[in-house]
Amino acid sequence: QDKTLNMIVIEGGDTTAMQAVVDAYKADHPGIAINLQSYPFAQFFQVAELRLRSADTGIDLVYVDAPLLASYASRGFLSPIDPAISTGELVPAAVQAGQYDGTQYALPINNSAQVLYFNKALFEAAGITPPAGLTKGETATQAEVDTLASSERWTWEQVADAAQKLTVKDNGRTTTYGFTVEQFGELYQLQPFGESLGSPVIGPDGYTAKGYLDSEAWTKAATFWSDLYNTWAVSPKSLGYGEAASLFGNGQLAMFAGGTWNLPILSATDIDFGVAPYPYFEGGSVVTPTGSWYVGVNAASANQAEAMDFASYLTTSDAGTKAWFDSLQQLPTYKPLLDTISTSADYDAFPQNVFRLGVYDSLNTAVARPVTAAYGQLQDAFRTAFVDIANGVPVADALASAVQKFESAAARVAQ
Amino acid sequence: MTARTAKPGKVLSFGLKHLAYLLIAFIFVLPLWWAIVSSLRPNGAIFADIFPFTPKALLPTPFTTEAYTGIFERGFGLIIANTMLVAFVTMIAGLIVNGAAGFAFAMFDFKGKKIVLSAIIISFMLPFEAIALPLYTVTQQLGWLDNIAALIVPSIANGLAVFLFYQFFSQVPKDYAEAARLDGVSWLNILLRIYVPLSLPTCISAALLLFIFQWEAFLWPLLTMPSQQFKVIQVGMAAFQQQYQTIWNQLFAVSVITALIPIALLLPLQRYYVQGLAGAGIKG
Amino acid sequence: MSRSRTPVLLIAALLAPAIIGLVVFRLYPVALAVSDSFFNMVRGQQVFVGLDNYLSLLADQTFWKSMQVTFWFNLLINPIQIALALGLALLYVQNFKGVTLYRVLFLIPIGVSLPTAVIIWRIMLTQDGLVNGLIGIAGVPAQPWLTSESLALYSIIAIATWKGISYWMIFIIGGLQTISPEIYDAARIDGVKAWQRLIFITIPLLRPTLLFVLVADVSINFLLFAPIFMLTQGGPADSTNVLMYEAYKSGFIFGDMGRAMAIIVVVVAILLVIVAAQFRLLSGREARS
Amino acid sequence: MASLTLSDVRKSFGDTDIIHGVDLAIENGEFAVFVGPSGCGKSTLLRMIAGLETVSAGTITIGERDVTDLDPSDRRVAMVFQSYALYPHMSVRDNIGFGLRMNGVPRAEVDRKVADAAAALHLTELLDRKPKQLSGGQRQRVAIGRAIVRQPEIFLFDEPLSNLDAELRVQMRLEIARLHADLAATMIYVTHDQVEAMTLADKIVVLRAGRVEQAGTPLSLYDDPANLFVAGFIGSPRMNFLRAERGADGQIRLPDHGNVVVPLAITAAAQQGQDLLIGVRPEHFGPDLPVRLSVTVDLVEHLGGASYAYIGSGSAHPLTIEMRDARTVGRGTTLATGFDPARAFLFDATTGARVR
Amino acid sequence: MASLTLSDVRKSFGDTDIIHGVDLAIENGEFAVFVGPSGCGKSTLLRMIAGLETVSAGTITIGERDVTDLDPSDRRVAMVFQSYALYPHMSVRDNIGFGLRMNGVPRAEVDRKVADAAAALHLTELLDRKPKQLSGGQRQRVAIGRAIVRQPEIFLFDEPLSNLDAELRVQMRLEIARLHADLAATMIYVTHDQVEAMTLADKIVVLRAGRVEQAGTPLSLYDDPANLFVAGFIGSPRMNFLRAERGADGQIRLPDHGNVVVPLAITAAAQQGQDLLIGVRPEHFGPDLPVRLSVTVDLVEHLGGASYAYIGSGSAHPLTIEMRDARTVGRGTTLATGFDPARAFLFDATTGARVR
Ligand SMILES: Nc1ncnc2c1ncn2[C@@H]1O[C@H](COP(=O)(O)OP(=O)(O)OP(=O)(O)O)[C@@H](O)[C@H]1O
Ligand SMILES: Nc1ncnc2c1ncn2[C@@H]1O[C@H](COP(=O)(O)OP(=O)(O)OP(=O)(O)O)[C@@H](O)[C@H]1O
Ligand SMILES: [Mg+2]
Ligand SMILES: [Mg+2]
Repeated sequence: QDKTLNMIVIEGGDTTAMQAVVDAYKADHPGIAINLQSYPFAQFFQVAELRLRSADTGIDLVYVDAPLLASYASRGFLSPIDPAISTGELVPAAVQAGQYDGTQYALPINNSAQVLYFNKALFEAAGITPPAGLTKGETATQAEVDTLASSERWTWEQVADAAQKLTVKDNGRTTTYGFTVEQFGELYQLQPFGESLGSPVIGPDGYTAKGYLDSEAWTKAATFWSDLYNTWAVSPKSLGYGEAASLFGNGQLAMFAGGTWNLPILSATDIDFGVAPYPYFEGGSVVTPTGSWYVGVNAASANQAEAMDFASYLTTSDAGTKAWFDSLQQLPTYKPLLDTISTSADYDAFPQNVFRLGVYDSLNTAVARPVTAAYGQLQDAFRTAFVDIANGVPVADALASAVQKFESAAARVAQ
Repeated sequence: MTARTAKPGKVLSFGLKHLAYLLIAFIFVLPLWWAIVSSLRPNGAIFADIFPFTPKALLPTPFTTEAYTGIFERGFGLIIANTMLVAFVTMIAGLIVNGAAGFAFAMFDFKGKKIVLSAIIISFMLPFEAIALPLYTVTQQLGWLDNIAALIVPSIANGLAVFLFYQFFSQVPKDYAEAARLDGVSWLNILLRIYVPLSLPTCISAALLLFIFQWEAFLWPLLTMPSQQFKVIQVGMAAFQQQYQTIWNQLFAVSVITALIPIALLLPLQRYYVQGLAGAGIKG
Repeated sequence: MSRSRTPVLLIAALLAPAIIGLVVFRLYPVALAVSDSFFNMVRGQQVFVGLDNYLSLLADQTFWKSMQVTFWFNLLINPIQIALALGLALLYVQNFKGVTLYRVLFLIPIGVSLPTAVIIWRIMLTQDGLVNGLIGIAGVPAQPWLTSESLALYSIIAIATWKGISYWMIFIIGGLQTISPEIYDAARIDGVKAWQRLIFITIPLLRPTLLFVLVADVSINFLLFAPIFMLTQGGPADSTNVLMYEAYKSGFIFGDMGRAMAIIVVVVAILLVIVAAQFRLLSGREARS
Repeated sequence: MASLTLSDVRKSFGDTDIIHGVDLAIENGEFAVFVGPSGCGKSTLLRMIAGLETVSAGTITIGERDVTDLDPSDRRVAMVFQSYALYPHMSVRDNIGFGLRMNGVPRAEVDRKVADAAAALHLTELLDRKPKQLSGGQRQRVAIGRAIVRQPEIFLFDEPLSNLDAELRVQMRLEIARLHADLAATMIYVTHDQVEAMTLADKIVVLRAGRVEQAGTPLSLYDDPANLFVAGFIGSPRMNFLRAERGADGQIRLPDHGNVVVPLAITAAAQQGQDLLIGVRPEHFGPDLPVRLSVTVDLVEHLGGASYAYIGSGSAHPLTIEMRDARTVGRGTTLATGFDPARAFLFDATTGARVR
Repeated sequence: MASLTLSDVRKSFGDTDIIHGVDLAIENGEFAVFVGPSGCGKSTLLRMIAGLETVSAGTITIGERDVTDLDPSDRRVAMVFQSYALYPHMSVRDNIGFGLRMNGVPRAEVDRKVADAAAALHLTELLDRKPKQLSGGQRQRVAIGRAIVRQPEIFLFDEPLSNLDAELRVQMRLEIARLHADLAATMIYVTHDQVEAMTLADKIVVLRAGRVEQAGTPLSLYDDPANLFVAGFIGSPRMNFLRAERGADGQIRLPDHGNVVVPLAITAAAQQGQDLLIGVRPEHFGPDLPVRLSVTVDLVEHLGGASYAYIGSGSAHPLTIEMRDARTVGRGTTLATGFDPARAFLFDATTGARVR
């Protein structure tokens, strides 16, 4: 019998890619129609929250951001994933991030990787050597990329040093910024700062921040962050989403740490840029951001089996993952596909070879975001603290306040 | 206050007056001007002259109308038409429903009037976010999801508009209604043919209130139109701010169009604001 | 008309659509929402907790800090908006050559939607943005409009005011029409100066209109948080964290509807007290000859 | 056209009684004028007849129909408001035809009736104007036109001319008189204006504090007022009242005027020491009349033909004396004048009752 | 108190000339009354004197000061508006004292002046009321009080009594006269009311279409109008105009009245066939007067003392005749009446000029 499944997804490229998967799926499953309900990124979470909370049967499949999984699962919004679905071919860290309380609630669709973009011309103009990285016109095998990532990775100290030299001021106004991060103050982007220095953001129980977020490691990381804005003044304050890439594309920004998703946009500009691995702190360990989108099944859905089947197709089948990857060009979690990236000659050239950097990081240095039902609270407290720090609030105050806020809010979830 | 014709000595104050008006107008216009300029630039060049600011930021260089062609290729024409439909239907239905209620409150004394009126006034002091979820459930139960009824019907009754009509209908001299009563005119016609024409500025204000409410509606259409077949402007605009990048010039192009439409609709009505009718039929 | 023989059916018919609409789409949902404030979500289960959510607010530092911000914000923004809207309305109704153009320009912010206005102003207010560029021409150093604890709230007030006053102006113009010009003539002959005419004549006579604008504006501003959400997310250092945003965060970001609704109930209760006071002060002894 | 009967009609606003039982019969085709001091309930009574106010007690009958509880629109009455209450946004044509159109009268017929009414009221030229483009008198005529077209059984006028200037008032007064003659309709008219009351009325109804003091033809009220109140109220300038005493000899004297004797024949029982007032109208003073007075003029107003001398202004019993061709009289003139006792009225100063 | 001089004062609104060069001198302490048909520019002229309208050309001098371009507040004039323009939200006390307080007069002094003015105008009891709690006459007095306290050099009144009923109008007229006598202030008063103009004015200024037609004392205008317009305008009821012809014999005859001869001595050159009008005031008709007419009465109004007979209503030259004690006259009565040629005026029917 004919069935229609509804899936909420994010508007834009993700919807296009999902549509490609849906089209492929439909060819094999004529009885099932899948209807995508897309929402703008900025409102997706709010709408999803409202609709899931109202036990809306109009949603079968849910596009889930990794860190929200625990929150959704803990409130019973998602059905446990059918154990019959094999996750053996997926990157284990990604599979794990789909679990809450030992149960699998969602399957990873793709992964993310962060890199350091740099403007070669600006480095040249400033007379400094850019970091080792992948650049236009050069090719790189997976082995070469592995070497680059394991031994030629810049430290944040090097970044700061270069950024100061790259920053150009005219009449007290900055005309060229040395460095910025793409996601200003976001946990996803900055988590490696503290973790590189040895401390996770919160404790393993998911509700304790004291001793973690205000640890020495995080204090040092936050001080570095503060210096970027307040001491060295190499970074622009309060950039919105996408504005770092715009600045970089205008040649007004020498370096920024951002996702691989910026490649198509930046390749379309005439900036001559290179891509280096995500930096780490000197003396610390190499840690990179990871984690992206998952698919889950709405617990209120009347079409559990069909929804599970599509989720499985999307994440664990050759055809499904390929359709997704071909359309969106995001780092996969499906190992056969990762192998293709590593080995296929299609990925030798820049900027395709940047994915190989992602492959290395996702297998070696990636640290998933903390799993906690209070992730929203954590993210908010964290962002508030780091934005405040950038705006000049003393590091210790900001961190202490973040700890207090997170713990009191998390306590309400933990009770 | 009477208009005074300019005398030589008054040229200075005349100039000062224009200067003051210009300054205020400048503050009002600047953001929109900047949006217009930005909408006429290629997406990549939006921030070119802004960080740091140079006067060139206020000129559309390099110039392109690609944003405008772009938004219409994306089907923004339809989205604007959708929004107009929703806004106009809400406006007209809202004028009728709220006008009738305001009229009843202004015209009659009845038991419980104060309480009902207070409840209505209170109803607009409720944050929409607080009721979004239960309201969504109500809409769902009515089976209105993905139906434009969900966009329109809940927004028709508006406590603010009732209050507005009540305030102004109360100021219309009672004599008109009494004269019409003696003439055997029905209450409906008294409302439509006497009170409404006499309170035109108020009706326009109320229409504007209802129109703008829908014109700016965002969260609600987003929730109740899950299949996104029928999009309204604010929802369509949000799509320009994507996960990984923002299409600035198109965003501004749409902003400019959405800003100019209500103003264009309001312009011909401006004259009702500077010529009052009140009391013109009374006394010698 | 004071008639005991009130046409009950007619009144019912006139009121029914509005009342049904408001009950079904406002009051009933709000009752449901308020009931949320007596529950908490624990391990996926709604648990009745009575007044716990309210009681825990009492000891909640964030809540009290946010309450302060809310009051300060409203204490500033409402008088400012109404004063400026009134001023603008007075400019609007002046009659001189060329005023029509200005009148059109005064209407512009009405059309610019709030999200758009916020986006534009955020970009204009950045450290190296247009506003700092302009004041730089005047020799004023660049200001961290939205990123400093001392300025952020005022910048938000400025943006909301820019967006709001044209709208309120429209209502005030309607009220100005009802004042007889002869009263101004009388005052001019009496030697009453322009500002005195404004304070002692225009404002008292605008009372019914001002009541409407004040009640509507205060309600809207008390519940306003969209620009804060889009611009500062309550920061820096909670300096813009109004109660509605705190509630929004609790409810939509943290999924803690119990706390969110408890806060909103408190906000609406405060708002009702304020509005009731305004009614008491401004209506009743309505003066009109 | 129909008669109107009020039987013990009462009205209270909340606890305040405004109309205390009015009984009144107005004949078919009669022109009744309500006069009385401000706040005495004239408008309230009129509005009760129109149905704009409810009746607290009593009945109102129009022709044979008891209309006490009828809706205004069903009473077949028309009212002209003091404020005119013309619809400011409608042209004169629409103002006049509005009621008809709203009652479903066909367009063509409305047009015809409006044209007729406009012709009768000399409004034809003005049909396309808005009220604010009209002068006061023209507005007044439009208000009347609006009443006429409906061919009501009773016309109600609430001080229709009070906002007009003197010249126009005279004109409009004549037009209303002509209208009454032409339509032969029952009309009830509220006014403060003596001249209007005297010239228009078939019957004047004098009200005081919600009660009828006297009702009758204008000249009967002028010539034979029932009491001090009516005497003072009817006639303009108002009647002069001179303090009078009845001496031990039964003679009536004016203590303020040298105790001059007023030879009046009174049938009422003598009460010595009773405070009396003698009423004499300003126009009934003249030289060479039996009761002679000598007064000093405070102020004179010369209107050209007539002149008014004011005497004892500010005192409890001032006098106003009308004179013809008396240009020479001025402030300070000592005037020898007098009145005819046959034209004087005697009142009890305490109760206000006429003493005959 | 000061004199006022207007020299060739003109006013245009846009392209429309409203006042076409008015020259006028009003003496210190004089009471000047502006009369004229509606729209002739009376209010405009008054407002120009007050400074509420700008002057397009010419100069206005108060005392020795040229005030043409001065702000209203600096002219030391006070104005009473037809609508009173009381501040509706202020008590009587505040209404009267507002101007003083706004000009920095100390509280105590304001209170004293307000109390004085209130006492003079019998407003003391009402000081705490709001305007809408006052009757028309009381509002009027408050408006006057507001003018008085400022001790202006010139008082301006724009139809101050036109919203009052007849009785009150008489009262207030007397109060204004008294006020003028007490203050000896220069006053300019606009009215439509004949009686007000005649009784209050030291000087009446008759305006027509923005020009002064004649200015002079009330009785000089009444007795000796310069032209047809002034003759028709001054006096109430208005003067009757009878069609007249000068025959070949130089005699003036009334063709509408059996060619009766009117023996008038005219010095003006004889123009045969010239269309003439003879003006006779209603109050100057009477039996037994030299020129005898026999007319049929259309309508009579009996006011008690006086009666007015209307003759030939609707014709080009209707007559109004005032009668005393003429109760017997009614519609259709044939009236033998007449007038004294010494009291008649002769006008050129075409130009309106007086023919002497
Ligand atoms: N709606 C009302 N509520 C309470 N009292 C009222 C109302 N209408 C009129 N009155 C009172 O009833 C009395 C009579 O009022 P009404 O208007 O009939 O007087 P009036 O004779 O027409 O006076 P005027 O000559 O001033 O028009 C007044 O004392 C008035 O205050
Ligand atoms: N502000 C104005 N703009 C244009 N025309 C005006 C203005 N004010 C007055 N007028 C015109 O000037 C003429 C004289 O007006 P004004 O008010 O002085 O007449 P008035 O003699 O006072 O008449 P009324 O007796 O009716 O009060 C009228 O024709 C009027 O239409
Ligand atoms: Mg009345
Ligand atoms: Mg005038």
